[in-house]
Amino acid sequence: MTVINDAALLPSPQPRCLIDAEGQFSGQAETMPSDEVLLELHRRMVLGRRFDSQATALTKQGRLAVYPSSRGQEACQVAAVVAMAERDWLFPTYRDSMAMVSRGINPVEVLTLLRGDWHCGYDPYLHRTATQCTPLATNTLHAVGLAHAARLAGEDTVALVMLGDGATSEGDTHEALNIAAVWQAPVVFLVQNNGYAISVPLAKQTRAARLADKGIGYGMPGVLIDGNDAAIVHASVTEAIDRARSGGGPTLIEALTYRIEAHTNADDASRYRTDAEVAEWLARDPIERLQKYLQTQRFLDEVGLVAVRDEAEAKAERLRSAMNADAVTDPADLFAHVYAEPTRALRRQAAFLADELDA
Amino acid sequence: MTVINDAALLPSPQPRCLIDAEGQFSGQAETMPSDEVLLELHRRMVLGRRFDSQATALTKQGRLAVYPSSRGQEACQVAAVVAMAERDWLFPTYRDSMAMVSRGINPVEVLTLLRGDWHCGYDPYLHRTATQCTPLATNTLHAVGLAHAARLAGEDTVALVMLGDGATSEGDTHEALNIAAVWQAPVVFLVQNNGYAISVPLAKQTRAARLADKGIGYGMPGVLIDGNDAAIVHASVTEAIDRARSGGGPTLIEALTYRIEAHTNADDASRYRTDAEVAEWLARDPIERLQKYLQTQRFLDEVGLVAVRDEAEAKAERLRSAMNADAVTDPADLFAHVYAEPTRALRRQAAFLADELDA
Amino acid sequence: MTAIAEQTGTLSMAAALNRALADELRADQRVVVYGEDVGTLGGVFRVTEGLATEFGDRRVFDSPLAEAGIVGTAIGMAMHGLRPVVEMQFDAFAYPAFEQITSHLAKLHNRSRGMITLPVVIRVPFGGGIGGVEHHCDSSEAYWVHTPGLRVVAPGTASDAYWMLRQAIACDDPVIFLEPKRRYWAKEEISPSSSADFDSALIRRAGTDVTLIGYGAMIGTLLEAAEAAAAEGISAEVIDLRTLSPFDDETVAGSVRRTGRAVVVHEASGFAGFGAEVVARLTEQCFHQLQAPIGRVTGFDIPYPPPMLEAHHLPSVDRILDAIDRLQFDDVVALPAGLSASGS
Amino acid sequence: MTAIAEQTGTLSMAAALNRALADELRADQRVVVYGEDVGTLGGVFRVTEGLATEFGDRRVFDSPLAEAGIVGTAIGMAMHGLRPVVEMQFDAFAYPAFEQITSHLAKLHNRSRGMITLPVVIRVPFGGGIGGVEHHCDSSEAYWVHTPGLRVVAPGTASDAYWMLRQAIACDDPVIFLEPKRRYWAKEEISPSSSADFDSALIRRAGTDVTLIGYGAMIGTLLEAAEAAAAEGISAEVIDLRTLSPFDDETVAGSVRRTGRAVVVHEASGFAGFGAEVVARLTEQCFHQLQAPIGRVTGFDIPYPPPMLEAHHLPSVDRILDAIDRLQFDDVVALPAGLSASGS
Ligand SMILES: Cc1ncc(C[n+]2csc(CCOP(=O)(O)OP(=O)(O)O)c2C)c(N)n1
Ligand SMILES: Cc1ncc(C[n+]2csc(CCOP(=O)(O)OP(=O)(O)O)c2C)c(N)n1
Ligand SMILES: [Mg+2]
Ligand SMILES: [Mg+2]
Repeated sequence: MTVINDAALLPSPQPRCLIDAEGQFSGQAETMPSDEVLLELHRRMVLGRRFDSQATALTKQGRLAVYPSSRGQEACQVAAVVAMAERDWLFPTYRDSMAMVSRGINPVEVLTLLRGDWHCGYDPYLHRTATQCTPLATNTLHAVGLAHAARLAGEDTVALVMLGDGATSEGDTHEALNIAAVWQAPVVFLVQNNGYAISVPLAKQTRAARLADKGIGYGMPGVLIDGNDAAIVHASVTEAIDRARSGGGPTLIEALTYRIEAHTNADDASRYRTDAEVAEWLARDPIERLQKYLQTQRFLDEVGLVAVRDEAEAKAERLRSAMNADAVTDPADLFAHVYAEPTRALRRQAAFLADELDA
Repeated sequence: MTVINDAALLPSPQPRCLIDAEGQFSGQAETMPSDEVLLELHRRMVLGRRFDSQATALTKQGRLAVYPSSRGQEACQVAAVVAMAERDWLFPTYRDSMAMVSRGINPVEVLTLLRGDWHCGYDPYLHRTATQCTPLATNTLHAVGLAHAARLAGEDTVALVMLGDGATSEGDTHEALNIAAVWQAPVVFLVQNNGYAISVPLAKQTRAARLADKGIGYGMPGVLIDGNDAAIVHASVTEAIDRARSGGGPTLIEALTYRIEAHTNADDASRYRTDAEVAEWLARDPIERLQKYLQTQRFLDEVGLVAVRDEAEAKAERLRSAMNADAVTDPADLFAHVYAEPTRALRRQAAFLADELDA
Repeated sequence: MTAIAEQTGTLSMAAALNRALADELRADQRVVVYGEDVGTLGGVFRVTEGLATEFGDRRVFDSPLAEAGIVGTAIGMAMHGLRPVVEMQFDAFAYPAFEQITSHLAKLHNRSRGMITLPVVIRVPFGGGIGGVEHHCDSSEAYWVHTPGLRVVAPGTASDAYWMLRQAIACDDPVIFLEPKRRYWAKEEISPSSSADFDSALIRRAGTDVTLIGYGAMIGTLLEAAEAAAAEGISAEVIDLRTLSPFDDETVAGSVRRTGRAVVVHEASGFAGFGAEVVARLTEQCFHQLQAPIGRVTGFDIPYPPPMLEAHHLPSVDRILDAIDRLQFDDVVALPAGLSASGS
Repeated sequence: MTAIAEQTGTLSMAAALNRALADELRADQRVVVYGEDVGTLGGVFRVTEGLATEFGDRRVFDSPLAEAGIVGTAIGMAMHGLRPVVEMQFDAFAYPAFEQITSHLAKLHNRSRGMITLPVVIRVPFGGGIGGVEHHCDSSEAYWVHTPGLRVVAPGTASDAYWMLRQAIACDDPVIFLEPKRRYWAKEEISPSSSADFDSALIRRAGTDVTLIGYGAMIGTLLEAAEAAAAEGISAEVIDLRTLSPFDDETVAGSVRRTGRAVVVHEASGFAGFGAEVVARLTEQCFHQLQAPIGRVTGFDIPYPPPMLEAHHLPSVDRILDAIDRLQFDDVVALPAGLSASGS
């Protein structure tokens, strides 16, 4: 076991940041992503937010069983995905629809779980994206196992797993961080600390000054960043992925952000937080700030902006019409894939249901 | 939530120590326990070790189903108990027999679980000592709950829970540390890091430079001590208990020690560790070093030493004869306390067995 | 344990549970209520609404997000004399607490020769039928009933929800309290006193030809089925088990001995589900009065379906009627191998 | 899958399992073996002895002490094409992994519409009879069999242990592989090929009057009981289930239809134990051939007893014979209410 320089594992006391809420550059130039990347981050965040508002609208129209919006968390979800290579694996939660859309998964397939026609709408292998995880923190262990297996196979694949601040309280998160560190598995743990677990604020979730302080206890670097700054998210995730890829082991990243909407459409956020608090965070909007920066730097002009917005509208329109068509479901799916080969009992049960439906 | 000064939560890079392996004083005078306490620690360690060797002998004679020796860990087990007040609660594991004997529990009752006549031989409330815990790390949560309840009741009771280095890898330990910190529960987590979880060395258990580094991630002080120095164990546990009692919240203490015997009588330690390693640790013997110190300080003379050894022999003799009498068991106990009131089904089952035994 | 005036009148099951918690918090200082989102929010189903405000955050509070932690700390609190009532937000989210529940909560009273008593109530919103996505609609009772030391109960009406929750909190045994989610909003009359003691099943409708046995959300379905059967000239007795463990043999076997026929119904998968125990013990006890093998109408042996398909999975009035029809009222023929009501 | 020469001959069950792991590690590069103490130590029961040395610590290794972690990472490894064989050191220590097993390992293949396949084998030394202290002797099969998506198997002989473990590793479904601890050291002949396919129960002894049904460590007890029954003039057929889920209705119901009588035996508590499902489905399938209610001989409905008392808990030859006697061979009388073989 190589000796570890402890100090290096502690996060910066203040969140690392490259572009502040005013859209001003603030940080070290060398870690700044390229202009192309910044433009792409902006574009995908605009697309992501439009997708998100469309999904919320569809919920109101009863087209989705439930939708956990991630409005406000665009920087985390988009920049993390942009920093990943195609061969890397993403382990998202129910909250991470924007990340998945940004990963290139068909928006309708992203919403399948939430529309309720099946538990997963896409091919995890096609997009190297695991099924959306609902049992909190459980996917952290899957990410560690997959990353370790990839390493054993001699691949340089990295797994990035997303989890929330609340999920860090679960035992599985602890076991995943510990095992990843012991095995030096190529995993990046990205905690989107949006301040709440449904109604429970961070102060009731942890006593630690920062969640990234947990890294040192596993012998892994803990990194604290401004989760509404797409530039620093991209830079830190890239850094962590590079380290993991080159055999440097896992990293714990805590990204400070905020969920602008309620936990889901079924939740009433006014019961546990103030409008003033929401307003504060609206002022730190991840898209606004990057846009300001790109405009002052003259990387983005009105034409470019309009183009992005039009693209977002067009995609939202396609999603709307796709989702307005009723989902096609097949009761036979219930029995298929419970086992690799349906058992006799399941074949009988499938036949029983088929008869019932014919009758 | 009061702001936390992070640095203060990190342990010293080197284990704190008051009396080194050569029996020399090394540390800050002000934290040194009184001479009386040191003498008592020495006495109880001698008694504890003799109890332990007696239990091992009884196992060889088939009087115990299994025995996990804690020889070598006397300083941790005895000093922690001496530092506790009577009103405090101890949450031991299967490994902590010496701590329990030191707590005043009848040695025969301590061994009931391991002899196999019942799961617990003593009254937990009489000694404010929970049942010996076998499912690793699960007792950490019980300690947090009990301590929090005591605090809610306005008592100043503190709970001290013992766990091993291996148990720190379990999710329950994480949840207990986190909840204790959030609730500021009066709990002391004493990790007896004896270097192994059965055959698995610490390096395969954690990547952290020290287990005490986990404290900061919960916003709780992490303390690293020489677990073979009864003086520092007493001093640090006293400090942690005082902090907890006065509302200062929980503490994580990592005590570096070593298990001289195999994991249990059923284990063959030669499969996973060298005699040289054992010899190294024998040279850091917790009793030897304190004895040397007390003798050079003239607190302990030959007479006192002989007195302690005689007491130990006498107690061992009593234990031997008590354990040589066959245990009395009653099959009716099987049904007695499954529920507060036996159910009809259990009464039928008890009757069924009674009939069978009469037949 | 007496009801206070306002308890009479109609309440939704969620409101009845809320009332029961309030009454116990008021009646017994040792009661504490905690879990995820039960404090400020009042629970995702609003069952704990207003309790934190009324009783303060030392008695009703939000815990960190850790189910093993919630149950494990409840064990410690109970060791110190409190009577914790904790919530697992949905069935499947009780699974992280499985070790604490089976190895400690269920066994510690026995392991300590009765010296430690753990009056802990674990509230679990259970079952489906609400269009919930995966992991939100499990029926986990089979896991708990097989664990000695636990009491497992499931109210089927708002009135039972009120009275049984109070009985559960007053009980010195650990209780898994299964709340049928889809009944949360159904308004019903709350009776001024408990319909039965905590250990008893209840005959919800008297009948002579067949005994329909269920619990929780199935009670409504069974009563509908009995109504429909009556129209077909079959008199069905409906038994609400209320307590799954311990099991009320007297009431249930008594009914089956009279009717000679029975159908057991639950949402959970049939294979090794609780219905198997009901069939097995009733067959042992009533074999010579049985005119036909006891039928089972259960969920299929599959993971709980997505919202759009769950209707196919859940026991329906029609399936229950079909199961009754298969009870050989006309003439005696053997069932084809391995074809029970659910085809399991 | 073919046996290599040395496999024939007598081996203890532990050695047979060790051989099976070695042969699969050799035959399939995708197989990895890990868990607590399985590497350097070779497992507390020595089942993995020598494997780390032979196959290297990239394929056979010690994991940190975390059962949810072991199963959770196995799921991830399987997603990447490996075939992990993990060990839970004792039954009760699989409970921390309960959520990973029920919510993911069992369901992910279905949830992903078959796109994710999880060929994970979880080895669990199960049952008692070895004088183990609390938590070391549980029989947890009832928890697993009720979970759709899992296969649950339990060999009763060293030869089946060898062949079934190889079949389990080759199987694309997740398998809970229950190893009867107390048979670990019994030496038996390893047959040169598997006695039956992975989905089948086996008639261990042919008989005509009654069918004795069991699995794991009970097989030895059942064969003894059959021998003793023969002395009393009763011809007992002994069925070794081998696979608990899926269940082999054809073999078992076939036997019971012939004999008209049956006794199901397991160590686990009777209430809602696996025996209940066996009784229920056999009664459904063989009702009109049954001469008496199917008996159950099981552990009592109590936490597993301490070593000095476990003998009272475990099914014995005498209890099985008594249960056979209660099957009304002479004349037909009803059982007193709620009195099954174990009195449960
Ligand atoms: C094991 C488990 N327990 C409880 C829940 C119910 N639940 C769903 S989301 C949620 C809050 C999660 O908060 P956080 O981890 O911060 O993620 P966020 O929703 O804020 O993105 C809870 C308690 C769950 N899904 N899984
Ligand atoms: C949940 C759980 N998993 C596995 C075991 C089996 N087991 C008993 S002791 C032990 C090693 C514990 O090591 P450590 O925590 O360092 O304590 P030590 O024995 O060294 O005192 C293991 C794996 C257990 N008792 N509980
Ligand atoms: Mg959150
Ligand atoms: Mg250790």
